[in-house]
Amino acid sequence: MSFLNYLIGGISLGSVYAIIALGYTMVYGIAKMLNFAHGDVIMIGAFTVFIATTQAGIHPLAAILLAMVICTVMGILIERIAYRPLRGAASPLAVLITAIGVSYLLQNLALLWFGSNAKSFKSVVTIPPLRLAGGALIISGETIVTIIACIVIMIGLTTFINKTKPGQAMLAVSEDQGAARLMGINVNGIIALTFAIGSALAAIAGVLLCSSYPSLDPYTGSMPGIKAFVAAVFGGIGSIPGAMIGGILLGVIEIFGRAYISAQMADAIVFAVLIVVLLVRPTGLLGKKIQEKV
Amino acid sequence: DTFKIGGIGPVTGPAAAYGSAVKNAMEIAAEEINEAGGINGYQVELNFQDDEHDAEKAITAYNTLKDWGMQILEGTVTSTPCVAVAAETVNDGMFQLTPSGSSPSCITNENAFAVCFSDPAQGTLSAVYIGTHGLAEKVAVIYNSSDVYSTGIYETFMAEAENQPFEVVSAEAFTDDSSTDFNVQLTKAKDAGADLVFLPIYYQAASQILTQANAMEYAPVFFGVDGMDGILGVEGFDTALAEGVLLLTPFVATAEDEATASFVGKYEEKFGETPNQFAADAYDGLYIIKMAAELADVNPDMDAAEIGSALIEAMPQITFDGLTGEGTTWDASGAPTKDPKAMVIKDGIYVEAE
Amino acid sequence: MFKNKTARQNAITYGIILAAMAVMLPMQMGGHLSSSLSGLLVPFCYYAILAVSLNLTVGILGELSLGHAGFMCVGAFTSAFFTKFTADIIANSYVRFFLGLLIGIAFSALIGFLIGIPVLRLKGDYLAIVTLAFGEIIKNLVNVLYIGKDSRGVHFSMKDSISLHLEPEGTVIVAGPQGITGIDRTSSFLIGGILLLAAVFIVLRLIQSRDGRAIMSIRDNRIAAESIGINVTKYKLLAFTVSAALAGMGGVLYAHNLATLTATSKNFGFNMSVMILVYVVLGGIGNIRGSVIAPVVLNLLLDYVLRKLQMLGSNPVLQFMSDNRMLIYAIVLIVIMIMTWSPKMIARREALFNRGRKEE
Amino acid sequence: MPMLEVKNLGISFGGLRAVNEFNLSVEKGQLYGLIGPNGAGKTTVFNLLTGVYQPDSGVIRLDGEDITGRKTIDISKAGIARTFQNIRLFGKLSVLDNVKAGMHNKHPYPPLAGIFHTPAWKRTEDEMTEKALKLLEVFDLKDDHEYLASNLPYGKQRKLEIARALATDPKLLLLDEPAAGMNPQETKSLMDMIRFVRDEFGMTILLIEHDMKLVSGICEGLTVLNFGEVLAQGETGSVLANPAVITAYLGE
Amino acid sequence: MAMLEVKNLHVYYGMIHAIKDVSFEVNEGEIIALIGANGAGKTTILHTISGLIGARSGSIMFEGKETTKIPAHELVSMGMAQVPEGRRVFAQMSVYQNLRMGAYTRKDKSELDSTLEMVFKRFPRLKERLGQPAGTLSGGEQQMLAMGRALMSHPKIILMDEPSMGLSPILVNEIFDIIKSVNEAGTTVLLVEQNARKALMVADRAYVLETGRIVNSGDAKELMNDDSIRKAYLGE
Ligand SMILES: Nc1ncnc2c1ncn2[C@@H]1O[C@H](COP(=O)(O)OP(=O)(O)OP(=O)(O)O)[C@@H](O)[C@H]1O
Ligand SMILES: Nc1ncnc2c1ncn2[C@@H]1O[C@H](COP(=O)(O)OP(=O)(O)OP(=O)(O)O)[C@@H](O)[C@H]1O
Ligand SMILES: [Mg+2]
Ligand SMILES: [Mg+2]
Repeated sequence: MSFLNYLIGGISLGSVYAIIALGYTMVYGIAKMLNFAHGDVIMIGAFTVFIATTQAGIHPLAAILLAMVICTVMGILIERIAYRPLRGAASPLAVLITAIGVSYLLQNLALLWFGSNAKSFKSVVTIPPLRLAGGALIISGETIVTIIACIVIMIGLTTFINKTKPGQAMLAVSEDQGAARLMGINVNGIIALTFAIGSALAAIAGVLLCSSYPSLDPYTGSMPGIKAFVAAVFGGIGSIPGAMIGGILLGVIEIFGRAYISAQMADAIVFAVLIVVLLVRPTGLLGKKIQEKV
Repeated sequence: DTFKIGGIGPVTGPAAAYGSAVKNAMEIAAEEINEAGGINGYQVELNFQDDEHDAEKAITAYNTLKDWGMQILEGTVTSTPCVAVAAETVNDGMFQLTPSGSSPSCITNENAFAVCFSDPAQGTLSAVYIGTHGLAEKVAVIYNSSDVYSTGIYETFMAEAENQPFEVVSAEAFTDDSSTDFNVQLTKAKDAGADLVFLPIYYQAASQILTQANAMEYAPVFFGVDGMDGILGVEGFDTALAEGVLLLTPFVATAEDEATASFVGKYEEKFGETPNQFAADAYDGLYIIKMAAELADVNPDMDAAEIGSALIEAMPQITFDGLTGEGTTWDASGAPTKDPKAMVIKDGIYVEAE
Repeated sequence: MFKNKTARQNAITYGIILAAMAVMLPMQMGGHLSSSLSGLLVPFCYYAILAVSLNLTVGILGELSLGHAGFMCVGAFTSAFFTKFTADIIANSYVRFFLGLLIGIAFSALIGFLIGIPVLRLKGDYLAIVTLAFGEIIKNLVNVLYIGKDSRGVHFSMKDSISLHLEPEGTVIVAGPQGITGIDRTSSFLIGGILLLAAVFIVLRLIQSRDGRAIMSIRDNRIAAESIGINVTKYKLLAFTVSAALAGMGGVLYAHNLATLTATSKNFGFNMSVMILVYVVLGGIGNIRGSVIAPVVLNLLLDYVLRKLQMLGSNPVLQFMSDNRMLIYAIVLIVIMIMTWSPKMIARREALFNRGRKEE
Repeated sequence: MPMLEVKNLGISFGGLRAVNEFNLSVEKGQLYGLIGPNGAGKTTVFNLLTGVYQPDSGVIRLDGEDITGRKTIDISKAGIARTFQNIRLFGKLSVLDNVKAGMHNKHPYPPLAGIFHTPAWKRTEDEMTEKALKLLEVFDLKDDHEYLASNLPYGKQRKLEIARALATDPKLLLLDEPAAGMNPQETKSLMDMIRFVRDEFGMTILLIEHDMKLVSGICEGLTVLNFGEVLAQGETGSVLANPAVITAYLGE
Repeated sequence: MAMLEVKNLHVYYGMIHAIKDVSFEVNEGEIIALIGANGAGKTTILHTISGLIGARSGSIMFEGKETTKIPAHELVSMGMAQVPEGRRVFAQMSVYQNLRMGAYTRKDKSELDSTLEMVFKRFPRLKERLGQPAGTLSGGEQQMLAMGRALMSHPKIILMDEPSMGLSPILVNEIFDIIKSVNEAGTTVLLVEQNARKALMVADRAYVLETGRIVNSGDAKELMNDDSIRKAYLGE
């Protein structure tokens, strides 16, 4: 029974990683940049909902919409101000470092605005938990919602990219921005759209993260952000189903590692598994193997 | 002339909550002291430097304060930086009073004193309290293995537990990097039949544990230490979850004595938050410095080392009544002697447990 | 005076370090430096060493590593363990330090080599994430490591210090998250400067040798490098190992500059790795001199200038800036990156520069 | 004994048989051409010869030595050097260093010699520089030796690739469309250089080219590939006159 | 009025003055060849026209509109397409997806299929390889794809940068036939070529570029008979 409990716990944790990883991998796959500030956008989204519900008394669902709007606008602004000027820079590391700067900026702005004390986030999920085996196994409402949200987002994103023109344009932009422009694609617009979607997803991720794990402070997003990045790579960079599978596996491995090997070394175990997986499959679980033609 | 008193602690980074509390409380205390005529007739000037909870930055902060002319140090807030800074203050003869650095190595030097209990003391006291009050037969421990404070208490708790009539049925760690999900630790405690869970950790993580235990319908007695204080002040926290939580702490913000009420009132007014135990320690700290300084009759014209040696001599002679304990005394080791109070949370407030 | 441009450029780099030492050392000894500046001199050295060593991986080998602090951690802990362990065996603290230095370098090189074997088979971002993973694993392992010694010998545990079962008079040397305390504070600006010179020397000479050429050719085009018979694995490993060894050297200096050594994400984790990367990119990818200067400038800004602002008077703006150092730092970082790397900014600068010159 | 002997070489990509039953024999010192329609498998043959791809079947012998299935670096050591259809220079290295990189295996010194600048280092580096400059002179690149390779115009980049390949001191040189992107005038001077390299170094050269002027101008033998199979083989003139070759490749 | 008019164009790469005071024009329905040695600046001119790089000074008018400030992607909807040097196909997308990207700005969805058929008729090989990732095509196949992709946008003017590079002789002939037929079907062509002879043969007029300057221009057939041209560019 405890095994099943751990499994459920792992899937709960993993689904949160997965939902963050989806936004991460989206931006990562298209704009070809590691947006280290993604985790912090998540934090801002969660704070928006927190403040809207506790201080302004707004209905949680309306608050989520508000958070999505705010995060989307913020994502677009960040892209416009901090990342776009570095498009075409001599090294891709330039924008990576800028993203780190943006991450610090968001953390410290949050510190300034919201203070350093952790807040306790009230779950927005009202669905009752699912009881199995006479109450010995409980799947929380948050987990159910997160998993459903993950699946919906995954299917939505996949369909969007494969079936719509902007989606196809995203693929083209991810391969060769110059050639994409010659096709008449507004590269800046497409990348801004990518950030907009990624940030809106970050808002949702933030709400679900904090609904499951209610402690909220200016640094709430950074560790889950890194873990989600790991999950995205685990599943194969740029692969949307990969992000979801990677996230859930990461959660399950983390919980199992903690339960059966050593709680102190749970992170080491997660990272060790990641390394082994990448050595066997150098482009992640679902990553495309890119053949360089000689 | 003014006394230049420095403070060091994290006001940015993940440990910022602790440093900010100390910084804020020191400001309140300094204002009060200055309004009441200062120390030995001299006003107090504060300067608080951020150390990001990092030993290296703490040294930089300390050096900056030295350049500023610091004469007395109230700091640092967290243990690891405190140990690093202690190695500097001892060379300079600087008087150092840490409000909350609870690892014994913080105060090994003769010039260093602490306001708070040391970790070993808390661990032992907790085990004794649980044992003598017969609170539980089976005890589980959840501690933060990447935190000096938490492991320090955990280790002495485990050592003392051997002499107590309860059994530790599970002892599970977590780390700063994985401090969101406590499913495993709680499941193990539950499966082992623990009727009390000892939480030698800070209140943020504790609030997560309480929420998650509630979600898995596990309701043992939770027993915390001074780091647990503050849990009722967490904005948005459903205090009903903390009902029945026991903690050993010298300070609770809801205590009804006049000094606490006045401090909490001022703090809430000025910073919009309920002060936690760190704040209380820091507030007391400045008054402890004042008391020692008055006994030693130091003045700002003396240099840091002179003031330091005078204060070191004065410290074992004072008896201090403050927010965090009455009749507190210090021996030459630098550790305070005071009685922690066992508190229990009832109807959303702390009441003294019998 | 110099045979070619490179030789002159290198001489300038050494010259900067030597000049800094020549100015600062006498001032420090004479007590003419403020405590804060004096306290920053050794950090300048180890950050520069770390940046130079990471530049070997990032700029010369052309692979992104996000776990560089892990090697620093290995060097710091092995050497501090050694110097503390032998405190009552070897009397002279400088001898201890020197031996500790060798041990720290050797261990970090060894770990770098072992990690390099699997890691370097990967490419690009996958490589970056695996280095990140290794860095975190190293940090995590150090945090659960307990080592103590008593009359019966040395004891290890991966759980807690109780499990060491030491005799009452035994001492815990490495205490998990509490790390090592009571370390010799042997590091000085003189030692730091010498080690920095050594690091710069090794990296510059390596770059200009046949091996460096091989490493850089792999960076520029792996397939072509193979086609002319360059053993890609071997040279990647060489660069990675040397880089790790030098990072370990920085770690040794770090460990012996503070009385206490713990492994947190701030000093040996992801955050530190990223910080070093910031130095490398700001100083210029592949630019060794930049890697020496950038950390000095940034630390000076962050830990000196901004901290001093509030002492200048009770101006609320200055007060705000000094209270929010990290906020200012973040903005400065973003602005500098855009100013120095944005193609538009570069073009604008060049246009400005061109205007002054006559049309060809 | 031929310098290069290939028997029944073949490889498939998924369902596509890119090269099939390929046979070739090039004598020492010969200047030999490999031509054929786009996608016929010419570059794939080069990739098989240099170990970039492993053949499904067949044998490759260089100067009598069986090198089938060896890794790229071992084949380089055995004596095959190549250029690439899409140029692959070491862009951030100087022109001189590109060539010196090519000499990597022929002029070793111990790793520490480079750090401590021992006499062995000095001697070897000077030797390399001298040889490299001589090579660059052949390709009119001596004056550019300090430039970064990526800053060279296209045509010079192609020549530099050849120089770098020669620097490995190979027995057999493979050139993949050396004249692509050059105008007729430039192609002409390239032809002279290729001929010079063959005569001066006694090099065996196998080249792929679509420029018929170059092919008919310098190749002594030709193999025509079509859909991965040999369509015609033999002396240049007769191959080019072969009607099958004309319909499949040359057109009227 | 010319369809495309370039006036006093100056382009820099950092400190390098790559295009120096270049002026020329392309009239509707013409094929204009731009010839010149390696590094003369031909690609630079095409990229400046299509908006991929910015001009320091000078003007470019397309159908009477100043375009130097118009972003590249809008020029495509205005009817300009480019076959870029080095093909630049989307390597991981299939041949079909590449072709669809070519029609990105097309509003008339109904006629896409007929355009696609037209492309397949010209390049049957593309139809065979519809699902193959473009990156694994042979050089020549990629060139066909790049050409087909540009045609998918149904442009008014098409800029071609060395379309015959790396093609077999038979395909070179075909490509020039295709250029002619594309032109006859109503598309204006600006052609950059190393294969100067073939280029001059299909072109109406030509401009000769040397180190960033136009040094000669005129009727293509006349230029072909010019001795200096024959010597410098035709290799005679
Ligand atoms: N890695 C690969 N995966 C799949 N198909 C490949 C791969 N490499 C080559 N091919 C296919 O093999 C065939 C031969 O390609 P190759 O590059 O050898 O042609 P080529 O004769 O050099 O043509 P060109 O003259 O156009 O360069 C082509 O159809 C190509 O699509
Ligand atoms: N990105 C760049 N940065 C710096 N210089 C460049 C850049 N691109 C081209 N150049 C330089 O500008 C000049 C013109 O180059 P361009 O590519 O336009 O020539 P081209 O006529 O197309 O030559 P080719 O026939 O080789 O394609 C050359 O001297 C080239 O070295
Ligand atoms: Mg080919
Ligand atoms: Mg060109």
